[in-house]
This record gives sequence, C-alpha cells and structure tokens, in this order.
Amino acid sequence: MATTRETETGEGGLDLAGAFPDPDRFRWLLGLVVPALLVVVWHLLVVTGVFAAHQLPEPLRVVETLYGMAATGELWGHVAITLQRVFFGVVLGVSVGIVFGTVTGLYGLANDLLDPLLQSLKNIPSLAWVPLFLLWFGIGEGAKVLLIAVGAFFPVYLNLSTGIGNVSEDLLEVAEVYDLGRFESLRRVVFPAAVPSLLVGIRGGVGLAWMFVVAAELIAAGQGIGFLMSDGRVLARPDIIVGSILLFAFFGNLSDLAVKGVKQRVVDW
Amino acid sequence: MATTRETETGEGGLDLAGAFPDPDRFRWLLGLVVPALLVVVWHLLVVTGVFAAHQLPEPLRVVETLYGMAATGELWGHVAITLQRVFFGVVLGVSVGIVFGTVTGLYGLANDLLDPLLQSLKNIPSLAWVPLFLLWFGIGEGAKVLLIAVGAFFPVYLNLSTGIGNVSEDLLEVAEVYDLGRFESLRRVVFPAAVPSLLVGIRGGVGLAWMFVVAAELIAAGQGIGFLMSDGRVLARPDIIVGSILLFAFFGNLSDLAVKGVKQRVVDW
Amino acid sequence: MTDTSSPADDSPESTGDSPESTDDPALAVRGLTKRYGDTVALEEVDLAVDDGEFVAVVGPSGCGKSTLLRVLTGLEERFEGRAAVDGVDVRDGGSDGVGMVFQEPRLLAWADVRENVAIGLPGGVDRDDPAAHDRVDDLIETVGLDGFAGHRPGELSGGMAQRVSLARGLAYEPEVLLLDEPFSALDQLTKYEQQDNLLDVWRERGATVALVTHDVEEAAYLADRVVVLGGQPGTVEAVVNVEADRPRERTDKALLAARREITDALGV
Amino acid sequence: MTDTSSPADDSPESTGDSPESTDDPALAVRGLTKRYGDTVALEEVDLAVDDGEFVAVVGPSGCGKSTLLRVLTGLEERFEGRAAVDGVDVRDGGSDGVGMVFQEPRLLAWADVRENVAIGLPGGVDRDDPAAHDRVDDLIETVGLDGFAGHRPGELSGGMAQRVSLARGLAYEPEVLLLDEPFSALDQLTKYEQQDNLLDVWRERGATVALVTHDVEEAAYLADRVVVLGGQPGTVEAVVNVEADRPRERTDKALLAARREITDALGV
Amino acid sequence: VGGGSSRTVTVDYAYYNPVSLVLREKGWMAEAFADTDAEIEWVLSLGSNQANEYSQSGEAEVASTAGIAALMARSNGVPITTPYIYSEPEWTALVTFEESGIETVADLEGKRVAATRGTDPYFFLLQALDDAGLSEDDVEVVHLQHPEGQSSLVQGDVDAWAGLDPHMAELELEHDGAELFFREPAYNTYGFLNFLDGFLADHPEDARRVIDAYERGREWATDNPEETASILASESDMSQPVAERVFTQRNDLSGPVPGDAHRDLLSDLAPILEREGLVNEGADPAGSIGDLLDSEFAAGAAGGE
Ligand SMILES: Nc1ncnc2c1ncn2[C@@H]1O[C@H](COP(=O)(O)OP(=O)(O)OP(=O)(O)O)[C@@H](O)[C@H]1O
Ligand SMILES: Nc1ncnc2c1ncn2[C@@H]1O[C@H](COP(=O)(O)OP(=O)(O)OP(=O)(O)O)[C@@H](O)[C@H]1O
Ligand SMILES: [Mg+2]
Ligand SMILES: [Mg+2]
Repeated sequence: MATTRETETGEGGLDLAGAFPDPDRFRWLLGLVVPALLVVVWHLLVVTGVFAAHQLPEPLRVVETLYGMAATGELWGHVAITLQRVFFGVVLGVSVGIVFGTVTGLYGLANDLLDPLLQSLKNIPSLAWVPLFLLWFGIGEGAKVLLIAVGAFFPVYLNLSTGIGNVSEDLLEVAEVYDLGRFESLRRVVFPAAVPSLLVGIRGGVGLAWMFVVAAELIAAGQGIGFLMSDGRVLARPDIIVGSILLFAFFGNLSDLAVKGVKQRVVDW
Repeated sequence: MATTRETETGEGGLDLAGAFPDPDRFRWLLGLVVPALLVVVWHLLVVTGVFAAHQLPEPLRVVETLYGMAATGELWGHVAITLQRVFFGVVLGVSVGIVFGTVTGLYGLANDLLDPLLQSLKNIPSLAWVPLFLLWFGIGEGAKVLLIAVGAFFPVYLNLSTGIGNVSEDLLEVAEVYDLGRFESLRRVVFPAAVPSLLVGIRGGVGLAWMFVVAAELIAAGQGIGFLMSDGRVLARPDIIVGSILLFAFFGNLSDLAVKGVKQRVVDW
Repeated sequence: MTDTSSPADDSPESTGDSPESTDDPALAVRGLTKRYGDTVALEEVDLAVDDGEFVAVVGPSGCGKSTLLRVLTGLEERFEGRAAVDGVDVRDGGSDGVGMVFQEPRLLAWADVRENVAIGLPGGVDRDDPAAHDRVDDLIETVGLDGFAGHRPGELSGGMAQRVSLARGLAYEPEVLLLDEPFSALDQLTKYEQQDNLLDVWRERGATVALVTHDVEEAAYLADRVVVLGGQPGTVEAVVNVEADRPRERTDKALLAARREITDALGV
Repeated sequence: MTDTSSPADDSPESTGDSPESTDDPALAVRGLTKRYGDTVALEEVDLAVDDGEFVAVVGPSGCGKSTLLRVLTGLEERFEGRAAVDGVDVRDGGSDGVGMVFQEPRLLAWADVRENVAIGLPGGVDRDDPAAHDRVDDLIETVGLDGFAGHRPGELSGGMAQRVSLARGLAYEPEVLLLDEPFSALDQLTKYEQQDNLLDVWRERGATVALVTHDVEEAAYLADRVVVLGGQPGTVEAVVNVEADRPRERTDKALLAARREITDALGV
Repeated sequence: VGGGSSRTVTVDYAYYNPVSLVLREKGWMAEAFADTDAEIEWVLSLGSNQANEYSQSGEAEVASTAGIAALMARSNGVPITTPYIYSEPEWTALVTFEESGIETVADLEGKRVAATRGTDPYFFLLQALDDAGLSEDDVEVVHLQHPEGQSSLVQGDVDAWAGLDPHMAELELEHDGAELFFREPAYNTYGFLNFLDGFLADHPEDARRVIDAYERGREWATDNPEETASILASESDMSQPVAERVFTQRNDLSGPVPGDAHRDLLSDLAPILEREGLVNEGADPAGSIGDLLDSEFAAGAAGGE
C-alpha cells in the first residue's frame, strides 16, 4: 500500500518534484545537470593547468579517443565481449544466488550450514579470486564468466535469503492456517513477498558484476572494457583509462535502469 | 510485527532448526562444517597431486606461512593497518552515504539531480579508480581511506535512499495529519522506518569496503592485507595469496557479524 | 481472577458425555494458560465445543480472545494445558482442519481480490480449475464485492478488505471455523447479510464455529452458546446458553433475554 | 444515485447563516467528487458542519466515508468540488488544525505505546518535557491501557492498538477531530467508556467532531446530527437531527427515535 | 610527510631493481640527503606500469621501469627523463616445458604464448618472432599477468610463456623440464631510472644526490653479489638460489650511463609501439627517445669512478 516515490510524485508532502510543471516528462534531464557541470569543471581544471594533460586529458580528448576507436570498429569489439561476459555472468550468478538464497531463506539448517561460509566469501576482493580461478578454470571464457558470476551471486543470495527470512509473519500464519502446503505457500506468499528483496539483490548483483569485469578481464583477455582499462594503465594512456571508466559508467547505468524498470513493473502494489 | 528468523526459531513452520535439540546454543558450530569439509577436500586435492603444491599450497602450508608471519610480528602490522583503513573508510563512506541517501530519499529534486550520476559511478570498478585517486589525492593514507570510502558509500546511499523513499505511505500520512513538521517526522517516522534499510546498506558497504581494500592498497602501500595479496601475486607465492584470502574472509566475516549484531539489537520490533 | 468459574454444563467432561457428540468434542481446551513474557494472556481456561455447535466468545479488549483462537489453530506452539481438535492435540496436527478469519484482514498486497480469496481454497483444489474460479466468484458475490474481483487490497475500503478476508475463510470449508471479529468493520445492513450468510454456511456444512465478537446482539443471534471471558489474564467468567429456536428472529424474546444475561456477565 | 438529497437545513448556505455560527462553517464540503481511477468514491457530496458541532457519518461499507475524512484532512490532493475548514480550502492549509484517528491503528512498530501516543502531541509541545509525559500518561490511562505504556504495537491486542491510536488522536487537541470507526474493535463496556470520554473531551475543548461509525446506537448517542451516506458512488442520502438534550441517557426516547430514523435511511 | 620538514623526495624501490633494495636497506639514500631539508619517502613499485603511474601523477620523483615502459610513458606525454640505467638485466626469455616439443621460436607458430602486454617480455616476444620471420598474428598471444602466465604454463593452458624473473628463475629451479628455449640479452630493454622533468630542472642537486647514492649502491652490490642476493631474497620472499640466479647471473650493473646502445634498442622498438597501437595517435616514439635519454647528467658521477 506504500506507494514508492518513483511511481507517484507530489504526494506525501515529502517530495519537491511536484513543484515543477509537468515534472515527469523532463525530470530525467535533471540527471544530466550535475554530470554536465562536472565535465565543465573537468575541462576547466585541465585547460587552466591544475591537472596536466598527461595526467587527466580534457573531456574532448577522451571523446576523440573513444570516437577514434568506434570509427575503426575496435570499440564495439570491446563493448560487445564485455556485455556478453556480464550478461552470462549475471544470468549464472543470479540463478545460483536464487537457489542458495531460497534454500537458506527457507531452511534454518541450510542457513546455519552455508551462511557463515558464504558471508566470509563475499568479502573476498575480486582480484584475490583471479589466481585461483586461473588455476581452477584455466584461461577460457568460462573462467571470466564464472568470476563475474561470483560478483553477481552475493547480493542476490544475501537479499533473497534475508528477504525470505523476513516475510511478514502475519502472512506466513495465513498460509499455515489455510494449510497451503510447502509448495503453494512458497508460490503464493513467500516468493511474491520476497520479490522486492530479490530485485534489490539483482540490482546489486548487476552492479558488482560490472565491478568484477576488470578482474575477470585480467584473465587472459585481449578484448573488453576491463581489458581496455588495464591496458590504458599499462600504457600510461589516461585518455583510455577515463574513456573506459565512462564506458563502465554508461553501461552500468544502462543495465541498472533496465533492472529498475523490471522492478517497477513487477513490484506495483 | 513480523518476527525475523534470526530472533525466533521454530515458529512459522518454515524453519527446520526447531527439529534439533537446543539448537540456538550450538548452531553456530554448524557453520564450521562446510568450511571444514572444504579444507579436507583442498588438502586431498593437493596431496593427491590434482593441484601442484606451487600452484595451490596445502592448508597446513598456508597456516605455517601465516603463523610464521604472526611469529615475527609482521602479520599484525598488515592486519592492523588494513583494519584501520577499513575502519576509517567505512566511517567516512557510511557518513557520506547517510547524507546523500537522506537528501535524495527526501527530496525528489535532489534525487533527480544526483541519482543518475551516482548510479553510474557505482558501477565503476575499484581498480579503475586507482589511477584517478593517485592523481587527485596522491599516495598518502588519505587516498587509500578515500577509495575504501567510495566502496562503502554506494550500498549505504542506495539502500537508505530507496528505504526512505519506500517508508509506508500509511505512516507518512499519520505524520502529515498530526503536523509533525519536517524535522519531527524525519526523527520519529522516516528515519526509524528506514533503519533496517540503512543497516542492510551498511552491511553491504562493509563488504564492499573489504573488496576495495586491494585496490586501495595498490596505491603505494607497503603494508596491509591487500598489499600482502598483490605482493604474493607478484612474487608468485600462492601460500601468501591464499593466506591473505583467508584473512579477508575472516575479518570480513567478523565485521559482518558485528554489523549484524547491531542490526539485531536495533531492529527488534 | 484465579478462580475460574466453569459451570458444570461447560466442563469438558459433561459435554463429552452429551448424547449428540461423538467420542471427543470438536474443540477441547483444558487448563489452558498462555503467557507472552510477563503478560499472562489466558489463565486456566476450560472450554469444550461440540461437533456442529456454534459458540460465540465475548469479553473485554485484551482479555485473550484472539489468543485463544490462535492456540486452537496451532499458531502458538508454547502454552500450558491442553488444546485439542476432535481429540487430537493442536500441536500434533489437530489444527489441520481448522480455518480462521483473522482479526486483521491480512491480505496479500500483490494479489487481487480473486487471488486472495483463492488462497483459502482447501488443499486438494486446483486453483486454476474453472470450478474453483466459479467458487471464488460465488464467494466474492456472497460477501457483496462483485465488481471488485480484480482490485488489489490497497484499493479497497476497510470493510471491503474485511469481507475479502471473510470470503477467504469461507472458501476453506473447514470442519472447524474460527472467526475473530469478522464483521467489526461492516455497516449494519452488510453485517446482517453476512451474519445470515454465515448461518447458512454453518447449517449447510455442519461445521463447528467459534466466533469472537464484541457485538452482544450478534453473539446472541448467532450462537448456541456464548462464552464470556473476563479480566486480564483472561478466564472464563460465564457461559450463556441461547435457547431460541432456529431459524431465529432478531427480535426474538429469548434472544433479548440472552443478551441481557451476556451483558450482565460482561459487567456493562 | 446522482440526485443528491440535501435537506434545506444541511445545505452550506443555511448553516452558514445560522445564528450560532461564525462567518464560515467549521467544515464545508460542496460538490465534492472523488475518483480513484474508474472507481467513483464520492459524488457531488455537500456537507457543512458548524463550529463545535458533533456530526456522525454512517453508511454502507465502501460508500466513501473514509475518503471523505481523507479529503478533509488534506490527504487527498486531487478531487473535484470544494472542501474547506474554517473557510480555508484544505489544499491551502485549511487542514492544519484537523486531526484524524485512522480506521486502522497505523502505529509505529518500533515505538512503544507512550511514544506512539506522543506522536499526536500538538506542534509546539516538547515531547521530552515532563508535562508532556504526564499528559501522555493521562491519555494512556484514559483509554484504559495503564500498564501497557512500555509495550510495542506487536504485543498489543487489536482493541488495544485501536485505543492507542485513539489516544494519539486525542493528544493532538485539534479544533476539528475526525474519527474513522474508532471504537469498532472494542467490547461494549470499553466502548461506552470511550464514547463518554470522547464526549467529555468534545465538551471541554469545544471542538468540532466528525465521527464515522457503523454503530447506529453510537451515532445517535453521540452526535448532534447524523449524515447518512449511501450507495456507490457515495452520496448524501439523509441527514438526521438528534434532538435529545445533553447529557443524554443511552435509553433516551429521542435517541431511540433517531436510531429508527437512521436505520430506515440506511435501508436496514 | 613530516610537518616540519619542507620537502619530501619520493623514490621508488622494486624487486626488479636490486640496487634500490640495497639503498633502502642500508639507508644510503637518506644519508645522501642528510645535509638537506628534504626527506626521503620510499614507495614500492610492483611493476613498470605502477612505477609509471607514480611518475604520471607526479607522486614519485624517481621511479624505476623497464626501458620500453619508460619510452611508452614519455611518448604518451609523461614528463620523465632517464639520466641513469640501474641495471642491464636479462630478465626475460621465452620459456616452455620439454614435452611441448617447442625448441625454437619458429615452433611457436600457431601456439599459445602467455605474455603481459606492454611489458618487457611482451616486446621480447615480438622481437623474437620478428627474428624468426613470424608476426604476432602467427601465434596466439594470451594476455596474462606475469605470475599467472607462469602458472598457466605449468597448467598447460599455454604452450609457452614470455617469462620474467624472478618467476622465470623460480620455474627453472623448481620445475624439472622447464627450459628457456630462446634467450637474447640484447632484446631486454634495460632498467631505466626515470626522473620527473620538474625535479631534474628545479632540484638538479637533489637529482645528483639520488644518482650518487645509486652509484654507491651499485659499487657495493658489484662487490658483494652474495649479500645483495640475500637482500633481494629477504625483501622479496624469494628463495636464496632464485635470488642468486637472478642477481648474479642475469644482472649487469656495469653500464649506468644511457648511451647509444640504449638509443639503438629503443629506436628498433619505436615502430613496434606505433604498430601495436601502444601510444597516442599523434605520439612520436622515435622522436621521444632523444627527450627521454639524458647521457650528460649522470656522466659526471658515473664516469668519474
Ligand atoms: N487508494 C484507492 N484506490 C482505489 N480505490 C480506492 C482507494 N481507496 C478507496 N477506494 C475505493 O473508494 C471507495 C470508498 O472507499 P472508502 O474507504 O472511503 O469506504 P468507506 O466508506 O470508508 O468503507 P468502510 O466502511 O468499508 O471503511 C471504495 O469503493 C474503494 O474501493
Ligand atoms: N505477541 C504478543 N506479545 C506480547 N503480548 C501479547 C502478544 N499478543 C497478545 N499479547 C497480549 O495478550 C493479551 C491478550 O491479547 P489478545 O489479542 O488475545 O486480546 P483480545 O481478547 O483478542 O483483545 P481484542 O478484543 O482487543 O482484540 C493482551 O494483553 C496482549 O497485550
Ligand atoms: Mg483480538
Ligand atoms: Mg472506511
């Protein structure tokens, strides 16, 4: 019954957006204001010499570099392979996360057995996994996708597990009184109630997947945005580094918007 | 009114832990079963030669290495400095996250202005920040703490912002009808209602802080668990790599338990 | 408050021996004490309800009426004393055939009225079966919500939500139906309709019904027997037999007498 | 249903001109239509309530009673027609002096009873002041919850939660108090106590009160005037003046007559 | 950074620069600055690229890289000059296992070779391929960090590895059958000690102190190879045999002044940088060589001995 801010504005008295005429139509444009300002500041910092061009290239230089790579077609190769890796990694990580999250959320025993281990693993930095993944899974695409999946796994697992554990006791009692049975109460009560948690988890998982890309693409990659960034570091090419950061930001935001869109569609009560 | 699984077991019919005698007392021991099994498998894999010792040292070897470092006192230096960095990074990141989360959660305008930018930044991998942080903040402790703070910031920001945005409309109406005023309704209704979200965010933030440590300690560090790991990689010392992974897992879990403990104390309704 | 007054005709023994009952009473509660931390919600409560009997429970706010129903549905695992349905302890699955309409609507926010009602359909029924659909639509009509089948709980008024919850309970067709103030948010006309509807269901299905209510008129009109709980901790203060024949007139003299008796026991 | 029957003595004009009123009626609703998507909750409703008047609103479930109160408290921003408090449109801050007891308790789950009641204290009051504490404790006692001041909502029965919500509303001391079925979950004794308590508050503070209820007896006993809403979409079906002098006896003949009149208008 | 002291001079140290380890261990760099108000801050470089990042951000006045890495940075606009060569190492070679059947570079055709892009071993591989009449496209270069290249070779994920010490020495010593099937000292690009241009220009006396300290360290290390190897071993957690092999057999400290040999090698490599797209669009690696190497500055100190 609580309406979320995203779906309804101008109500509840805590939202200032209502003060603007027809705000929903153009409000996304507001999101460009601060980044635009930052770009201007960035440009000024470089041209006034606060940062030397070899340290931080001016915005236009970065755009040129990206454009140059796009023109030769090189950029699309990097973007496509990374998108593919992230996609498969997310699909895998989210799937496994749903399984583990469901099992530990439902069964106290499974939770007691697995949760401490998984909680420990979740804090291991992506880079630390690289040598182990190389050892275990070799240098193929599989190793990269798996590493990205590790990143996507944890937020899904955590959120779903606690989400299922936190389903309103009131509603669980309803399921019990009406003898819904294990399967039906999962299907009708527990899962729908945990869907918002799951989607928060997926959002987090997609974000972490992007974070794990760089580490994954240290595993014998010759292409990809993460490779591009590492390469830029090795070659002392700040324009490439900043360019790949922008690519991360852009695609990260895009995938985030997609998940958010799904969330708003699914969680509409 | 929903009782969480952690505080009450054996009720709600979806918890098998109730089947065990006096489960609460010893259930944490269950958490050691799977890791213990994994260690045994690991040991067997090495001694049977599936993995060569120079690739994956046997568990005892890792313990020896850690013990050796502990005996010389070297280990405590690494651990202490990393704990310190994580602590300050988390304090900083969480504080800033609370400020931004609150402002964007409350004001639609602030949300429209800042959220797209922050959503984009959140997907930038920790390694990508390293060259920029080096440039902006130099090689001192400050740069490392700041980078860790970046990691801790995003989950706090995200969870608090959406948590505040999702505070039950029913309760906001109560605050409005009783003319609580901006400050009081924040203090009495919005913040307490968002506390669970905030704590979920802090848990995520602490986790990400540990992930960012490795990147942070690539910024001219000579000590720290993350440094130890990078050093182990450069020196091809798998025992050190695995040892630092274990340290990450251990301290990550410890800090997670601490946050979880706080959560159970605070969110007790 | 510790001296529980349990009249002879209410003690489990006597009802157990009454001619129309089978071996065990449908509901048997003996020496039931239920604590929540320091709060004693119920103390030494004895109650027996025959198969097919309609019992109403009245009593002041906070005296443990809802708690009593929760024990009978098996939602409370820890209590002292005995609570059994058809002779089977509620903790040993005795509560399986018991349905309950909760005091609050407790609807699934993401499901529409139809799906919410369908939650109550008994175990064997396939919820996607056309027959099940018809049954659900019938129930929705019975509680006067035709036209709202596709609405979500957030779009309903308080009384409408309560009726959805009622329809869900009726869909379950349990042997024992417990109702916790199911008509409290309804206007008089709707309430009368739903009361009569409940009586029809009870008669047709031969179910055992226990109804918690604050409405003395309602208790007298519907019940064979009215149990008056009192005090905090809750104990059985009195049991009033309503002698009026069925079908009853709301203005029946016997009902008026019963109402007075109940009101007196409540100390109004 | 579109022909709204608004008797002459209920139209805003006539009450506006009545001798005891100031320039504007305390509550003035004219041509109010409120839609939720396709559902028309209220249609062309006219209502005027004088300063210090006690009005009850009755009507079938889902006819728009709660919606009417929500409009008057300024919780609904979009509606057609006019709704004003003391002559100020509710959308222009007219709703500031209006307090409401919601149909559901809506308590803060993390706060104890004392804090929940303190939420209602009026703007200027420092909630940590000893005087404020005393006031809150008084109110808790008034609604019969002494001993539960430190309990959380999850540890209260349905009726107890409702009384906390009531105490919160009384703490606000508004010029205009709206109550949405505030006694629906209370037993008769407690209900009677709280009704009388409400009358005391009303008299002492000279507040304007609008009370939604399904209890015709309650409406007649408490109100100067009873507005009967009907149908879906809700329209004003009738207005019944209760002529009994105050303080009233519950068995007063005039009340019985009013009850009959209301019941007739409701079509029971 | 001491609050009272007005200046810090940040100097890097690296496992691949043994003299820096000696200087740090013995405190000789600090000694060289004892009579100034400057303080020495040591910062560890785990690889050339990290050292370059320190130069690029202006955080380290002195940083040690491989020669090719220095040229790349300079070509891409990082304002560094190399007045000193800290060693002439043979730290890279092509490695495989006996059973792979690879005996010459020509055998690499169609094989997978692990290498770290942009580093010395990578350029070593390119030059070796060039020699054998192959191009990069004739082999499958697998991009892996050095240690991971080593373990991939052991695992059999790759057929050969453009190896780097100490990983290479370790592999040789600890694994039977590991062999360096192609060695060519001349294809290693030296160890360049890079100074920030601003540092050289504004504090030439400090720069000279750094070089003097390096000369002192170089002399001592040349005289005490075993002890130097021990320092290397203990600093970098290598075993003593590995350290000895790395330092005593594959490090030549005799030519500290940049000269024609270095210029020629970089000139050979400059076209490769452009071809591989390792420098900016408009960059001119060949032209940058002159800017990078400064034979004059160190000549006094080093030549004088
Ligand atoms: N948020 C909403 N969205 C859509 N429809 C709504 C919403 N709130 C109320 N309605 C509809 O408006 C009508 C009036 O609702 P309201 O809550 O005012 O009824 P009510 O008179 O208070 O009934 P009750 O006595 O059952 O509480 C109902 O048909 C209901 O379905
Ligand atoms: N979960 C709980 N934790 C602690 N105390 C509880 C809990 N549930 C109920 N109680 C207490 O038990 C007593 C009986 O509660 P119960 O809900 O059974 O009352 P009730 O008779 O149904 O009242 P009402 O008519 O107001 O619904 C009350 O004093 C209440 O405070
Ligand atoms: Mg109750
Ligand atoms: Mg209502």
